[in-house]
Order: sequence, then structure tokens, then C-alpha cells
Amino acid sequence: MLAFSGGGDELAFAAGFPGGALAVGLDPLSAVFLLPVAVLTAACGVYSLAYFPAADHPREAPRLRVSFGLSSAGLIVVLLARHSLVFLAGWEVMAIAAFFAVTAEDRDREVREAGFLYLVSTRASALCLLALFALHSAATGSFGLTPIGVGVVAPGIQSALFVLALVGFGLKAGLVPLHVWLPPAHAAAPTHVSALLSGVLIKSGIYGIVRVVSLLPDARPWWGEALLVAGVVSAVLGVAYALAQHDVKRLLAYHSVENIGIIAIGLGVALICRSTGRLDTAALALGGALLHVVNHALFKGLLFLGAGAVIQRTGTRSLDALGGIAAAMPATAIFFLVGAVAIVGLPPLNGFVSELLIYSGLLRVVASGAGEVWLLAALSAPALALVGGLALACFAKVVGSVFLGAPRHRSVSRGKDAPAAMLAPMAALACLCAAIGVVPFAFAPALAAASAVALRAPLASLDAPFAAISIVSLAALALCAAVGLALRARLARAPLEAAGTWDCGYAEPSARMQYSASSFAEPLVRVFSFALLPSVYSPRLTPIFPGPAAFHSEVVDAALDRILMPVVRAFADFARRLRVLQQGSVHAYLLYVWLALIALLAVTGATE
Amino acid sequence: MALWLVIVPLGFAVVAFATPGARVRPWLLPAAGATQLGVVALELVGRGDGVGAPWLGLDPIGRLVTGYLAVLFFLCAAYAPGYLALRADRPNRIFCSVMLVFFAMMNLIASVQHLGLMWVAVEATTLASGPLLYFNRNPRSIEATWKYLLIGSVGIALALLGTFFVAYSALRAGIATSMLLSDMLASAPQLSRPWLHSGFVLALVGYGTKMGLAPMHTWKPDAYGEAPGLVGALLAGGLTSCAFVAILRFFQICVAAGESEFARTLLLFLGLFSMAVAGAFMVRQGDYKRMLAYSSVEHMGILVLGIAIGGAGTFGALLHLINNGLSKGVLFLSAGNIHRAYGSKRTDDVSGALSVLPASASLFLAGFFAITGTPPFGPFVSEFTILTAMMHAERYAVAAAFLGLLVVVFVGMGSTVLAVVQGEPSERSEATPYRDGFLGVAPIAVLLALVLGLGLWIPAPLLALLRDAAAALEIAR
Amino acid sequence: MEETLDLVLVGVLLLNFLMLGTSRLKAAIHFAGMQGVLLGAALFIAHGHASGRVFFLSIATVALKGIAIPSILLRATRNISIRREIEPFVGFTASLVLGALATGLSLVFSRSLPLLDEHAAVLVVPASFATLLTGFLVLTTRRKAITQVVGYLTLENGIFVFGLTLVEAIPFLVEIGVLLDLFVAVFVMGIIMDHIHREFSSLSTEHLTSLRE
Amino acid sequence: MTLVDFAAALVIPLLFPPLMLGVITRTKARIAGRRGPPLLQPYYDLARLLRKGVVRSRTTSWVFLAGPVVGMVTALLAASLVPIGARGALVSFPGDLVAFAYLLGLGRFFTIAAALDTGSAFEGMGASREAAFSCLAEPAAFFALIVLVKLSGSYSLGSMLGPDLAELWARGAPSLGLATVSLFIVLLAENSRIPFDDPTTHLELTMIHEVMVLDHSGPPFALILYGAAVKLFAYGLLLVRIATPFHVDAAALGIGVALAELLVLAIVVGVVESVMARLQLLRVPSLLVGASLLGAFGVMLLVG
Repeated sequence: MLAFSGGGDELAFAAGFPGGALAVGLDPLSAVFLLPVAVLTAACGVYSLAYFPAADHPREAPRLRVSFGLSSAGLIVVLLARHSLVFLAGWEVMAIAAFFAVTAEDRDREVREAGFLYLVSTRASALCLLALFALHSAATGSFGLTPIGVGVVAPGIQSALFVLALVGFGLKAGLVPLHVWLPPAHAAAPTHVSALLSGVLIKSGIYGIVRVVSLLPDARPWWGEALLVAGVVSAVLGVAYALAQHDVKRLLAYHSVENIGIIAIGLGVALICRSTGRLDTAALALGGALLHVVNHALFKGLLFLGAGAVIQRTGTRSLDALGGIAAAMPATAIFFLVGAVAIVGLPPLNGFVSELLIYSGLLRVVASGAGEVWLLAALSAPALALVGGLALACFAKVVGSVFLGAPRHRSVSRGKDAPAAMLAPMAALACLCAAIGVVPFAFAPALAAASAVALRAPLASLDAPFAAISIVSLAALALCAAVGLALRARLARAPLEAAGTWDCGYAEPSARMQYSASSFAEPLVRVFSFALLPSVYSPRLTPIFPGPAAFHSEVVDAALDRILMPVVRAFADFARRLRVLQQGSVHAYLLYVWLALIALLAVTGATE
Repeated sequence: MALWLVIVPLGFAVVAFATPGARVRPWLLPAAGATQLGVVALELVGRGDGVGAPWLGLDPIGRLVTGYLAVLFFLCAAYAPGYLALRADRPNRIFCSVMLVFFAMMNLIASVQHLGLMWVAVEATTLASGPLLYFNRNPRSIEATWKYLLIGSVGIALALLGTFFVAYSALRAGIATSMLLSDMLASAPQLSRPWLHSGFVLALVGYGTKMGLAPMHTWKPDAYGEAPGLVGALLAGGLTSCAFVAILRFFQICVAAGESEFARTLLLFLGLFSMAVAGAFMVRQGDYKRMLAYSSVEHMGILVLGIAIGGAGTFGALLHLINNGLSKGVLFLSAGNIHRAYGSKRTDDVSGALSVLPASASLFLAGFFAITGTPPFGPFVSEFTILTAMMHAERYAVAAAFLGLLVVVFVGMGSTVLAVVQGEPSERSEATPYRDGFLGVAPIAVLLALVLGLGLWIPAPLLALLRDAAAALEIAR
Repeated sequence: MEETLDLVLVGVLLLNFLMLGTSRLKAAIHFAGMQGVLLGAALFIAHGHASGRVFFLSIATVALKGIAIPSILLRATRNISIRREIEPFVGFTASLVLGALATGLSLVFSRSLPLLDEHAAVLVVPASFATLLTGFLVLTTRRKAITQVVGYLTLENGIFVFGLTLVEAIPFLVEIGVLLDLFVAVFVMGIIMDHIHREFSSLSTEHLTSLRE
Repeated sequence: MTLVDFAAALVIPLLFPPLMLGVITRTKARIAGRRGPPLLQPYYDLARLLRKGVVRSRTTSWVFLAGPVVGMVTALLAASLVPIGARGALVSFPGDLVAFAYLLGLGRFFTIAAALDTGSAFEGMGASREAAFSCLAEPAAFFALIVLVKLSGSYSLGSMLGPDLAELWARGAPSLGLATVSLFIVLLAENSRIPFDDPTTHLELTMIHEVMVLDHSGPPFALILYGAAVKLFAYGLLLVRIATPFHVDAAALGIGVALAELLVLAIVVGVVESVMARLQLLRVPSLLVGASLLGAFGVMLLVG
């Protein structure tokens, strides 16, 4: 909070390193990212007391507590670091601790595999960052993460730094096609860890991109364009994949890919505008992106915690096995519904505010019509609208198939809701979602300050219709409440009759005849089949008296299962064939020594 | 004086050989290690009294390596009594005394200033480590020892020829050659180039065999795989570093002769090739001790790569020598504990070590993260320094290859390590009664603490020593 | 003096060919031993003057390379009573042809290096390389562990020959150290061979391939 | 904005919409050769439903009732964002076009949720189709609006559809033409008209919107019908303004013209419903993607 009001402090201490003083500091940009970290860590921490009690997991719980706290601490170090070695140290502590948190239930093979994929991705990301900071320090002669002056670093090197940041941080953030680790890791982790992972940890990637770009003096237009395109692709594919999922946690994870895409769209617009000198639009789009970072932490945390409560109650993550839980867990249902409305970006909640800001950035670029870049924005805005529609469909599916209708699952009988330690964090997050949605102007100064730092621009307030948003949101709330109350009063007087659901004359409807989540998503999955490549296992029914048969469809991640894994397998195969060279013959080994000698002598001879 | 560094362990070796009690004898190892620490401290404080000169003497590289060796040996030696107590069925007279001889010879390599004598010392370490490898006395360890001795000796023979070539390069230039490093450095600019070049290549291949650079690394997985973890730690941490020092001596001559570009090209090639071979063989490696051997090959590649890049890379390589050695100590000793508890070193048989041996498995895992360059552990700092040097030298393709290979290595090593530590404990763990004990864990923990400490803070004297040593390798720059 | 040295070196070269051509294990060991004796003589001649030090070194060379090491190896052959043939991967004729090729290459290679006049005139450098390559051939084409040791010995002999050019430069301590190292190496290898034989009832390296990827 | 404008903007969206439904029904009846119900029949229907009792399924929860309420409220709010004629809207701010789309989205979300709350296979099916089709319609609507944003250089509906609209047509007639066509398709899809959906069909398997509200009855059903009318009105207002860019200065006259145009639009919709058959459901996405492509093409034409 301190940093929102004024400039950043810097703290430095000398240490025995070739790099010099290790500095940390706090500025508005860091503060915007720190806020959700603090909120979500606290919320998930409280939640875990009831969700993952030490009594039920004597072996895992202590380890999980430590790694959970460490990953959060590492993230805070990342956000405060002003020295590349400190940054990297915090980064890796965060990433490795998160690995242990994800693999808390390591006796499960699926968890181990997901954890390993995560570990490899985070290492690849860390090595990109290693290259990034090595190049940075070689170019600037310092390990300090302070803005680089104009003319100090060649433009080509700056672009290289940007690309390294995009790939390295993109891996962590989960931009398509670098998102492969994200869904399995989220599915494997204990739910409150998924919430932290999705809510704040992957945002460290966004922070990294913003921070690095803020260091570079000469932003090129193509940087922003690249980010914008990456964002659109991530958003559309992320939500399309989400729609095709049957596992609620994988679904939420793909929504993180989508939301990261939306954030990247905002960043891309901001970067485009920065490079063309339209700083007010840049601040608007960046403000939207940063607000979306905060918002996503809140509502995605909320959704994961809600999903966790359901999973703990029913023991399944499969959407097709759930249903009608609202009756048993009314409070959880309401909180989840709030999260769903927020993540779809609907008024009167917070998601709408940030998406509106990002739309505003896009539309301003279109309206200004400058250069050719407006066309890119003009194509991105409808794509964002498509994403919104798909997200709506997807969350309608989740809410409908998990909470509404009749129970498909035996264990869901009338009973108690989740314990208070789980409900309270959800309530807090839901209230924050509503607060940002209804009074967004309260958060505007912080966003403006952070944007100014990130854009290397003087501080200016955001040119956004916060008041109008407030009016629309409040009007929606008030009217709904009024009409709802009126209806209630009317129904209290009307003759009310309870009956079974109308099933068009069929005599014996059962819960299993409900429209399932897979069926719900089917029309859209069909439309996007060119990108999703679903595998359908459909039985052939013999004409008279068909036996029991099941229809099943599955969408695997194309980037993982159709591109990455074949490459990995090919490499492993190649490595396996190399083993021929080492079959235990000492004669062959001696021959290698001589061949090496001859080769090196030949090289020497050739150079002379 | 530098001679003490050799004499003290040799003296302990004699005592160990003469000591009758097999229970008492192992405690001579930590005693020797502690004494050596004291001697080294005295050496490092004083500027040297010139006894043994000009043959023996501690230049910055020598001071760095002898100091490092003393620390590594002391901690490995502290682990030894616990280990040997478990192997009470085996006579340990030869083992203990030969280990001390081996240590003495390593110190000799680091402190000797004469190329010929250095060769003698290197060959002596080969011979001394033979009985250490053969401690388990089973068919597999015979095979490993045989291959180690033969390949090592043949390689070293080439290094001798290389030494002769370099000496002849002076003779050809009409200089009365003494094979003393200082003389060679002084007369380097006049040395006959063809002889110097060929000599360097021979020395590189010869000592590179000892160091375990690909494609001369073939003995390594066999030897490290079959040796006790304790011996593996000393070989991977100590001996390979000494062989590296031997290569550095020849490199110094090349630099002084103004031939650094030539030498760096060869080192670059060998370094990247070693990393690539190690990476390829680490993928789906089903034997966690062989996996450590390939990791050693990889890190030897990183060492020469750092030298090949030069500048800050030299500093990074010297720092990495220490970081790698200490981390390898952690890995080999903890892997040895796991091997002991499960009676197998195949990942098919071993899983869930975190449940069976919480301390050893945690250390093994931490060692894995350390050696793969995860901050805040030491190897991260050195690898980052080397990478920065690459960027500084604008060797972007090399940097890309370096990073790409690090990913491959991480994948290979990670899948093996995690298969061992995670998951449901396999039934194999029931087969042996061995579990974590203080003597088996404490030295490893101290090693890990040192690795961690070096990642957080490099003490000023060490920093100065590293800078001096790096400067010694960069005279002509 | 140069003629005498050349004569001795021709003897060394001859022994190379004999070693490649023989099918009998013991003969190969004897040839290596004879090479050792010749080297002792060559060392004496190369120094050109008879000091106590030179005398001692020559005697030591003959004693170790010519007598002690071959006797260790011979002792090892006693264990293997049945198959005393050398089992080559490459036939004896082919080995001889390769040996000839190696000798030719050595002559060419030594021409390409700038030698001092006094060394250009004698056979030292080519003989050294030829012996080295012979050792390499024996190492890589002969199956038995014991023949590999013979190959290693020959390799060392080749390097020793090169050392003759540096007699002034190599200190006594180093010369003795090298010799001792070699002796200990063969001694340790002998012990290991003993164990190999005990474990596998054979000295063929075919049994030594269980450690592999 | 004068007082008259304000009053009009407040009252017209509340009262006018059901009339459009009446006109459509009458048009279809006339073309079919029948007399048809009176024009004010929708008002009578609403009044009747509001007086009736309610039958509720036992599986439903409060969400079942929230659907109609939120659906109606959001439609009204969305309508208040669209200017009537060239005059200002009740609420106008930069980015209000996004709010327009997302308010309707909120209504749709709750309508779908209410349908799924019944646990009926048929209503689930309808909800699924509704979600899919409107999701594909959304980009088409955005493309059409983007054309306007680019031409007008502003992104609030008030200024995009302001007095200068005629001048925009002069600059970008082809693009605006395409945008109009695409917006008309969106209007038909979003309001469940033929060729997307047939409000008068009696086979549940082929329905979209109607099947979603099968279980509603009485006052909540009245809210649904009314909300649907308001939605049609809001889209219609948008469409007729773009299609007829004349500027009428006098306040009352301008509003009158706009309403007259809306009635014409209702007749057009009625004609379309009479002459066309309902599309095969599997073909619907293609038509909507086609509408998006038309809009995208319109945007492309503005390059340079």
C-alpha cells in the first residue's frame, strides 16, 4: 500500500559476488502484483486447514505447508527484486517449491508425471531467463534491474531481450503453445495449490514481461504485435480447450490460459501504443491488463476453492458425474456462481471492468486508425468477443452440470455445506470481486501509477469511464433486486404448484437423462474441431435390442500430445540408438580415445 | 610449505597401514582430513617459504585446488567411518591407506610445478584409485576396475607423449628446457608451434581421458557405477578436478605462447561434445549411479567450456570446479546411502526413497537441484557467470547450445532422480535394514550447506583467490 | 654413436612386427621384454656419456621393462593353461599389413614435424611413433586381457623412445617415477587379471561386457 | 438531451417492444392469408400471464427464478444504452458497445442456468444450442460495430450513431452495407427468429429458445416474453439506425421516425419468417460464421 502513494524505495546490500550489490525495491508495479499474492496466499492458507488437514495426510501435509509458503515467499522476492541474481533466486525458489506443492500426493503416478512436466517446463523457462539476464548484464555491464537509458543497448539486443522474455516468461504464464504443463499440473495439485498456482504464480510470467519491457528504452511496434497475436491465440484456444474438458480442474486451468491470453492482449495493445507514442491509450490498456491480473487472481482463486469444496465432498473431478450440488452446498454454489459471472467478464463484477479497459484500448487503436496496426486490433476485438461468448458457454456448462439440476452422484445427499474455514476465504474473495466491479474508481490510482512505471511515462490518471461502469453495475444490481423482490411478493400470493420437470411426455425421467456437460459443449467443440481434433469413440448400435453401449469423446492437448510428445519420443529414440556405442567393449572404448586424438590432430593440422 | 600437503597424508597412510584394528583404522581418515585442513590453512595464510621449490609451490590455482581438496576430503573422510562400519565384513587396511595415498597424490598434482612430475602424480592417482574401485570385489567391480585402469593408463600415456612434445618444442627452439612450468611460461613465445600444438592436443586427450571428457569418458559410468559412493565422490569431485588442473597447466603455456585461440577452439569443441554426449546418455537412464557419472561428464564439459570462452568464463569455470565437486559429493554419498538401503541402483527397483530415507533422499534431491544450476545453490552462480561470459563474447550460438543441452540434461537427470525419490516405496527397501543415521547423513548435509553457502555468498579470500587464479590463466589477454 | 642407436631402434621396430605376427602369448610377452632391454641400451647410448645416473637409469629400465614386468605377465599366463593362443579380432597377416602401414605413416608424420638436425638424422622419432601405433594395434585388436597389457607396454615403450630426444631435459626423479608408475600399473593389472581369471575362469575380455547401456 | 428525449428514452423501451412482436405475428398471418391476432395481443398475453399461478419443478432452486428476472433487467439496461434515432441514449460512455454486448451476455448466462436448473434433457439441449449460437453471433456483431468505430473514430454508441452517420456512409458505403447485413443476421439469431429458430414450432427436439423455457409459467414466463421483446427492440434500434442514417433535427419527429422504422423492421422480419424455412440445426453455425466473415470483410475493405 505504501508504494501506491509515492515512488519506490530501494534497498541494497553488498555481497561477495561478481555482480555487486543485491538490491530489492518496491514500486507501484510491484505493488499491484503483490496485492493479490498477499490476498490469495492468506485465503488459500486458511482454506488448506480444512481442505488438507494434517490429520488426514500425516506425511504430505507438513511438506506441503512448507513448500506452499516457500513458493509464495519466492514470488514475493521475484516481485521485489531489483537485481537479476535475486530475481532468479526468488524465481527458482518459487518454481521448485511449487513443484513440491504440486506433487504433494506423489504416490499417484498421474501426479508424478504432471509434476515432472511442470518441472521441465519451469526449468526451460528459467534457462531462457538465465539467457535473458546474462545478455542483459553483458549488454549493460550491470546486474541491476533498473531502466536502461536511451542509446546504451543496441536495438537488436533489445529485441533479443524481448524475445527471450516472451519465451521464458511466456512458458511460466502459459501462453499457447507454451502452456502444455499447465492443465496437468493444475489437475494434479491439491486444489488450494492449484488456486495459488493459477491465481498468482503464473502471473509472475506476466510481471516478468511487463518488468523487462519497462527496462527497455526503445519498444518496437512488432513486440506489441507479437504479444497481441500470442494473446489472441492463447485466449481463443485456451477457452476452446476448456470447453472440451470433462475434468473441472483441467477446465479451470485452460481458463487460466485464456485469461493470460486476455492479459497479453492488453499488454500487446499497450506496447503497440507505447512504441507509437500514444501513451494515454497505452496506459488504459495496460491498466486493464494489470487489473485483469488482480481480478483473475480473485475469481480464479474463488473458482478453484469452490471446486475444491465440491471435490472434497464428492471425491470426483468429473463434470459428467456431478450435478445438483447447490441443494447440498448452497453457500458454495453462490460463491462459485459469483466467480463464474466474474470470469466470464459480465457486469456487475470485476472481470467486466478489466475487459472493458482492454476493449477500450483495442477500440481506440481502431478508432485512431493509425498505420496498419489498427487492422490487427480490429480483428482482435471480435476475437475477444468470441472468447467472451465461449467462456460464457463454458461456465454455464460448469455451473449447470455441477451445481444445478438433479444429483448424478450418489454421495450428494442433503447435508452440511463446506466447513467455515473453507467458506470464509471464498466469501472474502467473492466480496472483493464485487467490490472491484461496483466501485472500480477506487483502484484506478494504483493502476495509473503502475502503468506509468511500466510505460516509463509520467503519472497520469486513466482515461476510463469508471463512473459509468459503476452506474451500470449498480443499476443492474438494483433493478434485479427490485424485480426479484416484486416477483417474490407476487409468487407469495399466487397459487404455487410443485411438479416433476416436464419431459415431453416421457413417463420415467431419471437424473442420468439430464443433458451432460459433454453434450452441452458438443456443438461448439464440433465448430472448433479443426483446432481441437477431438477423438470420438462412438459405439455401433445393432438395430434390434442393442446392448449397453457408451459414447465417449476426448480432446487431448494438440501442443502436448501431437507436437511436443512426438518430438520428445523421437529424441529419446535417437538417444536409445546411440547406446550402441557403449556396449561394454573396452576395445571400442580405446578406439574412441584414438579417434578423438586423430580428429583433434586433424583439426589442428587443418588450422595451420 | 607445499611439501607438507603431500607428506601429511602419506604419513597417515603409513600409519593406517600399520594400524592393526579394523575398527579404529577408519577414524584415521577424518583425522588426516582435519590435519590437512590445518596445514592448508597455514599454507594459505603464509605466502609460502619456498621449500621444495622450484618443483613444488603453490600458485593461485594450486592454492585454490589444494584448499578445496582438503575440504572435500575431510567431509568424505568424515563419512567413511560410518560407511566402513557397515562393511565390517571387508578388510579395510588397503582401502584406508590407499585412499590416503590417493589423496596425497591429488595434492601433489595441484601443487607440483613440473610437468613431468605432474604426470607421474596423475598416473599414481590412477593406480591408487584402482583398489578403491575394487572394494566390493564382485565381477562387476572387477570389470569396472579393469576398464578404468586400462583406459586411464592408455590415456595418461598419451599425456606423457604430449608432455614430451611440449618439452621438445622448447628444445627445437633452442632453449634449454627444464619442463618447469615457470620456465615454460617464460620461454613460451619462442616455442616451436607444431610441437606445442600437437603436444597440447595429446595432453588434452590424455588428461581429458582422466577428466572424463567425451568421447574418452567411457570408463566413467562403469567406474562410478560400481564404486562405493564414497569413492565416487572423491573421483568425481577430486580426481577429475586434478586432471582439469593438469589441462590448465598446458593451457597456461598456450596462453603465454599467444596460442590461446587455438586452445580455446579445441576446448570449446570438446566441452560442447561432452555435454551433448552426457545429455544423450542421461535420457531414460535407468541406473542412478551411472546417471551421476554422465552428469560428471557434462560438468567436465562445462568446465572446459568456461575456459574456452575466457574472460569471466574462466572465473566461472574455476568457481564451478568447486561447486561441481562439492555437489557431486552430496550426490554420490546420498546415492550411496540409497543404494545401501535398497540394494539396487536401478530405478525399476528403487522408488519412494523420500519415505524410506527421508534425510538421504532429501539431500539427493537437493543435490540434483544444486547440480542442475538451480539458484540459490552455488553451481547456478558459476553457470550463470559462464553464460554471461558467452553473451559478453557474443558467442550466441554457443550460449544457445549450452542452454539447450542443459535442458536435455535436466530432463534426463530429473526423470531418474524423481523416479527414485518419489512414489510408493518399493518392496526392495524391506530387503535391507539400513536406514538414515547421523554419520551417514551429517557430512552430506555439511557439503550441501557449503554448496548453498557458495550460492549465497563467496567469502572475500576465496573471491580474491579465484580472481588471482583466473588472472593466471588470462595473462596473454 | 648415431649408427649404434639406429641399429638398436631397428631392433625395436623388428620386435614390433614380431609381436604383431606371433600367435603365441608367451612369445608376445618375450618380445615386449626384449624391447625393454633394447630400450635400456638405447638410453645408455643416447646419453652419449657414462655417468652414474645414466648407468643406473639404464639398468633400472632393463630390470623393470626387460625382466620384472615380463615375469609378472608370464606368471599370469601360467594360470591359463589351456588356451595360450592370442585371439585376435584382426588376423595376423592383416595385423602385419597394418603394422607396416603404421610404420610408413610414422615416417611421413615425423617428416612433417620440425626436428632438430641431430634427431632428423636418426630413427628415434619414427621408431617412437611406429612402436606407439603398434601398441595401439595390439590394444584394440587382441582379445585377451593379458595381450592388452602387452599392448599398453608397447605403447609406453614407444613414448619412452621419444623420451630419448629429451634425455637432457627429463630429470632423474621423473624418469624413475615414470618407470615405477609403469611397473606398479602392470603389477596392479596383474592382480586384477588374477581376479578376472578366478571369477570368469578365462582372461578373455569377452566376459567383461556386462557393464553397458 | 432535452427533457422530451429523456422521457422518451425512459418510457419507449418499457412500452414499445411488445408491439413489434404483434406486428411480426400479424405480418406472418397476412402473408399466410389469415387475419391474425390483434396487434396488441402480446400486451394481453403478458397481462394474462402475470395474473396466473405458477407450476415449479421439484428439482429447481432460486436460480430457476433468477433467470427470467436477470434476463429482463439486462435487456432493459442494454436497450437504454442504444440511442433512439440520432438522439442520445439514456446512458452513454466510451466503450458502451461492450457493455451492451456483455449485459445481454449476463442475461443469457442466467437464462441458460435457469434452463439447466430443471435437469431436463430437452432444456439442456436448448441451452447448449443457445450458448453455441450466440457465442458465434457475438464476433459478427463486433465486426459490424468495428466498422463504425473505424469510420467514426470513436467508440461510444452515442457518437458512432450520431448525426454524422450519413457522412460515414458516404466514406464507407460498402463496409457499412456489409455490416448492416451481418447485423441483421445477428438480430435474427439472437432473437431466435427463422431461419435460426422457429418460435411457433411444436417439436421440442428442434427448438432453441422455446425449449429452454418449457418449465416456466405464470409471472416468470411473462418476464421472459417481455425480456425477449426488449432484446429485439434493442437490436432493432441499432440496426435501423445504421441502415437509415438520416438526421432528423426535431426531437419528437426523430423519435417518431425511429419507431416507424422499427415497425418496418418487424414487418421485414415477418416477411422473412414467412418466405424462409428453418435451417437444419447443423447448418446454423456456418451461417453465423458467414456473418462474421461478412463483417470481417467489411473491416478489411477499410484498409488504406
